[in-house]
Amino acid sequence: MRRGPTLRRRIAAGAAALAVLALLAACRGASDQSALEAAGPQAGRVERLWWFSFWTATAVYVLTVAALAWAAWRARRREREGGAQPLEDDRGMTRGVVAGVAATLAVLVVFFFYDLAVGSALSGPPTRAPLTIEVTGHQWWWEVTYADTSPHGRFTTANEIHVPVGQPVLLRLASRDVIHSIWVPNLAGKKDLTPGYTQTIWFQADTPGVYRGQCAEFCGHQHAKMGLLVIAEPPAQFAAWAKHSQQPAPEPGDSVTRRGQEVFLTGSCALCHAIEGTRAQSRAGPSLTGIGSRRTLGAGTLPNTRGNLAGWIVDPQRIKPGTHMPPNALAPADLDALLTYLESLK
Amino acid sequence: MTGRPTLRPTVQVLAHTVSNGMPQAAPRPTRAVLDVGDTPDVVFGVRDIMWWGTLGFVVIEGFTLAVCAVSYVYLGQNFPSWPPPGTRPPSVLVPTLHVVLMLASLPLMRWTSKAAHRFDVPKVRTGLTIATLLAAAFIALRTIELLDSLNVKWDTNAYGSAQWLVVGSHATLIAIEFVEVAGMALLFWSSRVQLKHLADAADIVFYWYFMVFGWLPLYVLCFLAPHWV
Amino acid sequence: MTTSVLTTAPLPPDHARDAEEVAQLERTWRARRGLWGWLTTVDHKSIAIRYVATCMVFFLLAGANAALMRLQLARPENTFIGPDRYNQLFTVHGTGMMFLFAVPVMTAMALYLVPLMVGTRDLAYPRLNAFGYWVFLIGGVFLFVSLYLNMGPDTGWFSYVPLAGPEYAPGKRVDVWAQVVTFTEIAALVAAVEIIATVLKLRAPGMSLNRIPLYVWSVLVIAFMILFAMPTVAIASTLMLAMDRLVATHFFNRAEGGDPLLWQHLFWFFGHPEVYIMFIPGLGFVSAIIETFTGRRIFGYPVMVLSLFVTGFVAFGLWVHHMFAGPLPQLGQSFFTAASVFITIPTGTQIFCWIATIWSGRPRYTTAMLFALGFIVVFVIGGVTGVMLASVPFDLQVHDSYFVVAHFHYVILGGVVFPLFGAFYFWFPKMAGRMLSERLGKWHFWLLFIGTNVTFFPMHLLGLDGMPRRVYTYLPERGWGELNLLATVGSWFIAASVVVFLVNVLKSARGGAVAGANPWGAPSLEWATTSPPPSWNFTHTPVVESRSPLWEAGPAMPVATGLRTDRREFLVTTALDAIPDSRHEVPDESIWPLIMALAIGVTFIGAVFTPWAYVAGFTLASVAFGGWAFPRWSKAPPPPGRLDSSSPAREGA
Amino acid sequence: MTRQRPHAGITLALAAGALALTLAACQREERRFREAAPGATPSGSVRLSVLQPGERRPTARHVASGYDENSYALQEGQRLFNWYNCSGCHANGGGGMGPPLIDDEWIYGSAPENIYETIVEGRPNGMPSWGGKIPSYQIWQIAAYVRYLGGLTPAIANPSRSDHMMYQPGSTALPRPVPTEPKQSFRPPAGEMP
Repeated sequence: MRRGPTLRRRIAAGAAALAVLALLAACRGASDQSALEAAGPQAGRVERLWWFSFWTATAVYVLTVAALAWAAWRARRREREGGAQPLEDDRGMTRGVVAGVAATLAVLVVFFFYDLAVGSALSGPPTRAPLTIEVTGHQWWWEVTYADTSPHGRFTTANEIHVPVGQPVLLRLASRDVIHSIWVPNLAGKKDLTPGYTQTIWFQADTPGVYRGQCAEFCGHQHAKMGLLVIAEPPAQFAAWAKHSQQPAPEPGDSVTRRGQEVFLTGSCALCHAIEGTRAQSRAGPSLTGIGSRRTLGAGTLPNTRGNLAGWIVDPQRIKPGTHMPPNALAPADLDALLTYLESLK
Repeated sequence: MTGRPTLRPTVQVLAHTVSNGMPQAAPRPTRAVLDVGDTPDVVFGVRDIMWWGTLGFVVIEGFTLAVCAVSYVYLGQNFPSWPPPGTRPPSVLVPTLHVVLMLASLPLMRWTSKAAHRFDVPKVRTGLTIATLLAAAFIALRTIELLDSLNVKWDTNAYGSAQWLVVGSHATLIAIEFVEVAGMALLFWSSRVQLKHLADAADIVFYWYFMVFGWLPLYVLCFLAPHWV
Repeated sequence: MTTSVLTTAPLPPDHARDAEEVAQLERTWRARRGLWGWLTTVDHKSIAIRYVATCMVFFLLAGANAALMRLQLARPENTFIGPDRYNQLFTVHGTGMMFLFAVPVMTAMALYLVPLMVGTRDLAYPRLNAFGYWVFLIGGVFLFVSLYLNMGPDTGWFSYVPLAGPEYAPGKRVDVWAQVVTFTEIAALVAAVEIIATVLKLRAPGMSLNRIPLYVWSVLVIAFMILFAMPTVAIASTLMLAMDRLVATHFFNRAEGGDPLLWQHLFWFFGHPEVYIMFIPGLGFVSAIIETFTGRRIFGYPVMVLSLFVTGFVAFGLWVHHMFAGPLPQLGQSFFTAASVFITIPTGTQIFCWIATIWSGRPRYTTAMLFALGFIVVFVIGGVTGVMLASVPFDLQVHDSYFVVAHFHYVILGGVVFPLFGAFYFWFPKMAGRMLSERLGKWHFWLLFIGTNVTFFPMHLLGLDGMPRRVYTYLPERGWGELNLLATVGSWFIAASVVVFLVNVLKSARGGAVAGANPWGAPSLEWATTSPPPSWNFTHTPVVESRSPLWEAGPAMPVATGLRTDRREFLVTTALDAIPDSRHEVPDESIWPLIMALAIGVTFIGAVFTPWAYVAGFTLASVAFGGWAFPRWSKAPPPPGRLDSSSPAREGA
Repeated sequence: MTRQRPHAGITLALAAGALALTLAACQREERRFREAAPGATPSGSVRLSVLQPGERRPTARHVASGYDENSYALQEGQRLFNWYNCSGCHANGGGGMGPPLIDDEWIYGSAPENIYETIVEGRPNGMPSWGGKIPSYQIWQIAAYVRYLGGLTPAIANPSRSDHMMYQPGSTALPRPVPTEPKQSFRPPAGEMP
């Protein structure tokens, strides 16, 4: 009598759980920011570790719940068969519990040593002189400096890290203000950028592509919109990009562009932003050298289009409330010229 | 919440059954098997429930001081020298005097505690009164230590902050002990003192020991170690 | 196990003598009526019920924060709540749930249950207990009032410096956080001292260590943990963070030799054990419930007790696994990994013992039992993801992502909320004298069970797909919209389940079936007295002869006589074997604990604004201490000479 | 129970206190990200010279700024003071090429409007005009911070120390001279203003 509804309920619950799992499988996020779409050896090792843990954990979980269900079912059957009183402790129960604990221990030991193996494989870069990039966290953007080449070949960009495919890259992490954490899940785990400390993290991208990362340590108002892109490109393409990035910004070619540069240098912009080759050298905000060729604006927030750039300049507080960039009430002609100038900075 | 009339059972069961898992409506009848009327009602030390409370707070405060000391050492690792260049090391004269006075107070406190165990109220009264004066002297000495002997302010650098943290935390112990000793001395001068207060007086002595012995390593850490490192 | 069902009448008690004694106890222990009585009571039961109710109010408020956050996250680029408000919401949600709900509700339940379960009249220090409650209340109200004044802390429940330091967190918001922590730490420490002294010294005669109920063991373990965990965060918040902000000390200023990592060490040295402090009592609830509803003792009692202690001990060796992404030497990390992995063993052992108990018992599926089983089903998911997070490489991938959010909500809902609700269904009859509705209870359970899984399971996947924690919004092209919407829908189930529970409580408190002394046929001592118990708990102190006294004592409970009834008095026994040792006079009602708490309130709320509050507060507290500790005028002064030398007290050697 | 009046009195007092607290807290703790700043808004056109051309801008006088009591504004002012390199001349308030700001000497007045005007218009002997470069709400924030440096803002909203080396021992730790009546020792005649 009482068994029917319970059983039906259980079947319904099981079906619901399956449906939920199926739904989950269908609702995956974008693949360019996922730990389950590894694009390099670091994330790849961790992904394999994850799948190992996932299946082990699933097995452990299913077995535990099954044991619980079995115990309840056994107790009920014994009761139906006339066992009016609970059983006394016996050796069988002790054996069962000991077996369970031993199995748990065995699984944990295997997991522990597998984990240590993965950890030591990831602990240091395989080459002595990997490409070194300094990444400095700011509220709420990333300063990226390529330090590896000759002293005058040092250059700074923001919110985009270009790396050559198939080559280990070492990031030197620092922070200018609060603690941030860099996390590009397709490539590697995260590391904190702690003020007063320098940490390093290394990774390697094996597949060309654009991978997105985000700040993972709560850092204030715009923690949610502190993204960055890692652009993995073939070595030749990367070398060309680096060579181009070492050059100062091109001089304005026409009158509109020139007017735009004047607006930039005499208005608010130059108080915070730098453009190499001009007298704008402030480091308060991201360097805008090469802004025209960047893919995003506002630290991975908007696609870099002329319209978005205009919207960002005029009212960044609507897009990232609390960001340190103030609104700029520019006359339409000035804004237009400024946009043209910025877009020319390829 | 007064004694309730017997509640009606709601589940149809045999009242007062003793089988496992059977509901029972009314408390079971009782049979007396033990008489505790002849146990004492004033006891000392581990037998005294108040002593356990004191012990609890001694553990909490002792651990607090230990964590402060660990933080002090942790911050010390950030400096090439301790105290950092440009900061004078603490002077040791007053702190040493303080420590000597603290140690000298111990026989008196032991005497007070023994008097309490012997239910000797006048002696406990004397002991507590002298202890109050001593605690007041400790407060004065600690004030001089903080303001003068340390030779550093809390906002000068992390060294100064750490010094104030450790010395200041222990200062709150002295302040608390002063309030307790003074209150207890007042009580012993008043007509309302009861037998059980002798056990409380003994507990205060216990806390006093903690205050003194807890300070010794911190004294070495804060006032002597900066001269050695 | 005794199986005899005696049909003969029990030994005839001496009714006349008992009635007289009860009348005398009533005169001595009677609680005063009215507002004054409410403010001055020291009865552990009324204070604990108040405590639990207060915690549940904070649970509702912090839960409302969560519901608002879920609404904001239901779709990408939602503009329902901006970052400033959102940051306050999640900070107060975390702070409220951890400091004002999960830990205090567990200690509050213990403050109700422990004296009853060990068979004594009250907690060891009744006035201190009242003080602890008032301090807690002031701190909790302060937090939520601050939130509604737009002064709510906004740097996360972990308040990492430098973000929470003076330069990056302007105003008084973080100061509020630091002082709220202080209030709750004081309350928790007070409760811990109460529990330790009560369990060690006030157990009923005969309740030797091997007869202590598992639940009492579990709260004893967390009481010891509180002693060593809470001071650490109190130092970090009150003596360092608040001082950095208020008087410009340099504990966390790297430029002057301070260290932001010091904060992380101190915070997590507290923060990790905190998780175990929350859920170890949950294990105790589950043991008590399973024991009662399978009708047999928990299998493997010594192993269960050992597991609790091992868990409590190892919990202090895990804190660094919250800092794997930080600048730490690699060397020590595998130690913390090992500790984090193998702490699973004791909890796993307990789960296996429960399964064995069910296997060999006669399970009755009441609502309380459902919650106990739901605990296993939900909690184990949090447990296995917890093992994964112990791995440094994997943790670095999902640390501070929604995977972790999913993990610890499974742990906390599974390990705290499910057992807690189970405990409510189990002990509500004792507290209120009436049963909760089982029908509504089952609705409550299933809604909560579905809600928990629908809300938090998708978050695992969101975390693996790169969604970080503590974000007020996310971009549409991230593809996180559907799963977030699903989670939001799940949160409505949880909200509905809580509403059902509230309705159940309100309805049943008035109209529920009358419970009787022991409606579940449970084995432990709290069921040996009436429901609700009188303010003196037991007319005669029970004497314990086995681990499940109500199942094995026979038709009449063995009791001890001889406690005075003309003054408040309880029996003190030895710590190991619970042999009667002395009688202790218990203080009666007093307003001074409240005044003392107000003095503490003035101190720490004032200290948000000025350091002089400490001076003023210490003075006020000293006065309150005097009022608290001084005997009343009304007490007749002792006869002269009574105190002198010739001792009337019977002192042992 | 019998004493209704005291209860009512206490309730009233509590309510009044809570209200006052509410207002104070809201004003102090609000984070205003986008706002039309009070007073003059610099014109939309970018000026291509440091010098102020043409007619005077509308003054900001008689506008209550509301920034002085707001801790977020003070903190933002502190940040901008460094970002816009005010320290270059005023050296964290201590003075250098420009006048010190932590004393109670105010050449052009200490009211928020005066400071605002000084920043927008510039002053002879080196203080450039920042109007048209810095948005007006940020100027108000800087003005509030400058007033903090001079000890004119309410202590409850003031920023505490920064995470750098200390320029002066603990900004909030030690009592600082708080001028009750700001002196206006020297004010150039209007004609001298550029």
